[in-house]
Amino acid sequence: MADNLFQEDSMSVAERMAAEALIVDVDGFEGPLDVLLTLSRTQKVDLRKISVLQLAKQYLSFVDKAKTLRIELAADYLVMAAWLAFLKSRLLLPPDPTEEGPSGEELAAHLAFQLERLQAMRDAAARLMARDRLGRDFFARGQAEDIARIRTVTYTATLLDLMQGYARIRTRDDFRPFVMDRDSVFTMEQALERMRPMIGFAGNWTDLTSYMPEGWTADPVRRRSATAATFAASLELVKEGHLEIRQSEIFAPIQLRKKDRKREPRD
Amino acid sequence: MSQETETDADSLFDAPPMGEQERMVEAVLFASAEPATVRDLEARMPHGCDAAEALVRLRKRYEGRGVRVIKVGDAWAIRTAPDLGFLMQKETVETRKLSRAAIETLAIIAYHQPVTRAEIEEIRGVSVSRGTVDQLLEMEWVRLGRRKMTPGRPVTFVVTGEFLDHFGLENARDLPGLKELRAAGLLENRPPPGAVPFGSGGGAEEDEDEGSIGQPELFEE
Amino acid sequence: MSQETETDADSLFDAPPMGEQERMVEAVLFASAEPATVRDLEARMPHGCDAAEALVRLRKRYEGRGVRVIKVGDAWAIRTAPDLGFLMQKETVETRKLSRAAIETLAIIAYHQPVTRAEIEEIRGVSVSRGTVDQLLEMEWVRLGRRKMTPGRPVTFVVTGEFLDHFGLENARDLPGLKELRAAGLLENRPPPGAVPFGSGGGAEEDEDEGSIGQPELFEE
Repeated sequence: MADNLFQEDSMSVAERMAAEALIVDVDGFEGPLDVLLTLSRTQKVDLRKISVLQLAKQYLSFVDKAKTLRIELAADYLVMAAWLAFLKSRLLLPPDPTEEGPSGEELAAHLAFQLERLQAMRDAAARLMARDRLGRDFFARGQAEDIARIRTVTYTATLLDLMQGYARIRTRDDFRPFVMDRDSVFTMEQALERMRPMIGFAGNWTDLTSYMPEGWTADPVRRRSATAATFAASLELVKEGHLEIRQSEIFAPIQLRKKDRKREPRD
Repeated sequence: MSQETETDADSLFDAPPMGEQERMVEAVLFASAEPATVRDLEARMPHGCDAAEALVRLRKRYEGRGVRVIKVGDAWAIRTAPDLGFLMQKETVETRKLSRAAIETLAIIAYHQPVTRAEIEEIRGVSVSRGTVDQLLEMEWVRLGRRKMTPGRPVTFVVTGEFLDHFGLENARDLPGLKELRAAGLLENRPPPGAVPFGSGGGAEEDEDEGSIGQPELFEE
Repeated sequence: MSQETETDADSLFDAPPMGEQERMVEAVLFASAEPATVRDLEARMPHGCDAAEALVRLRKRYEGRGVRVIKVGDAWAIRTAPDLGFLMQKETVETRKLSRAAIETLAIIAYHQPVTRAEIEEIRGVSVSRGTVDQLLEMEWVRLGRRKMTPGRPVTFVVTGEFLDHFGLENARDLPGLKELRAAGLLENRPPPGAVPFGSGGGAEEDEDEGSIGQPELFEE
């Protein structure tokens, strides 16, 4: 690796061009390892003999250029850049005996291994795809004769199935109300929750019905439940001193108004 | 044998040897989804091939084998030898669980017979599909009873001797009533105590011996 | 050659002569587009048949012909000879074009199987999109293998019989260049020394060598 120390700024014009082409085409890369692999080709050596230091420099300049061109790089490209910067410093500085962890050479060797392995997988993929393939180079039977399946189905059930089935039907009514009717019940809690934020604006007498929740007024069952809950909630709010309530006569509309504390101080 | 026919003056290359032509015909007949005519074959093969001759040879080669080259109309195909047809069939007896709808319908018929379709629907709370009843009829677990003496004189359903056989019952009266089902833990889906809001509460008790109320009518015919 | 195996004392009849068994295997393989296992074959053939032996003979018989008997994983199929592919343009099915990511992922799964998603990502140095693996699963070239016995018990991916069939491989050990790659240490899952360069590699430590250990597991399930 020592001879790589002096290669800074020694990129040929062709290499610079290649690096620039990389920038323009950053979308086409399958991640930082892919960029590194592409960059490594400029070294024109066996991947086993690659100069990781030089590669790190190339990558860092790639990232710098992307930055100056304001190309958004995905986070993993930047993580790789940070790691390579770290690796570069490890490779350049004399090893510090007090420092823990792997040496720069070990890290570089691993990166070289990763690149070589990725390249090997690419080559393997290419060889695989170039094989004779079913449906392209060789063929299966065109007129497959289906196996006639002579299937006799017999159905079965046990006495227990039968009894459980019957039990299921006969007990269904017992608990239907719990499941079925809940969605037509509007609770006082729900009504309270709905009314509390609204009453602050009720300076004038307003009809109770205007506090009814949406979607609860068409179906009579739901309307009944919602009306009762809204009415109960109104009484609760009156009790708490937030509302005033009035009804001019029997069956007349019930009206609500915010209780004005200045006008009518609480007792 | 004249695989090097030079009758066609245009042919720049010799046709492949007959052995090759035979291989080609074999591969095409194998892979194509439809029987192929001599013309189809020659259209695919290199110029100057004699598919008819190759077919004659191929046919001979397959004589007595597991598959044969046969003529279908004016086209050719490879087909299983007729004596091996038995290999292409697979007999399976499949045992399936009766569907939930069928079990419920069957249970209602057993407990309430003779019962009309309308009654079954009322008890199940959903309509009973034709297929469900047909299936039970076909299995011979259920048959038609006599018509009910109510308006429209609807048909009724009752269970059969085969049904009793299958379930090991001497007669439908042996079916356990609701009380027993509950004692056996088959009715554990009870509502939590004290939480029967809308009137239906008493229903369970009343229902209890409905099964047996229906029973005396069994097999009256 | 023991066509009359009488090891099975229950067998009332002798198995058919080997020539007949060969015909039967031939008929069944011809009839089906899918590979059939020895077990499939024997399930269809009369009791006491030795489909494995019949297959060996049949394979030999078809050597050099237009169609061949080939082994696909633990199953057998008849396929046209690859040199005759040019005759079949009509049958060619346009296979969906796989993305570069999908092709690489497929190769990594094939060569490193059983392999986890984290390992694939470690090798490619980039995260594997869901769609890529889904596509391979959907094509049935890849399936889930058993979970790895490492923390989190991650699922693994392995290639399928359809994959072998498609690429004309007898088994996954026949992948091109597999031996060389293994000898060069390129199928190892070497843990990065000390620090992990890019986040995803978390599992790498425990997974060491699993790629090569895993190979014998192929298609066991």
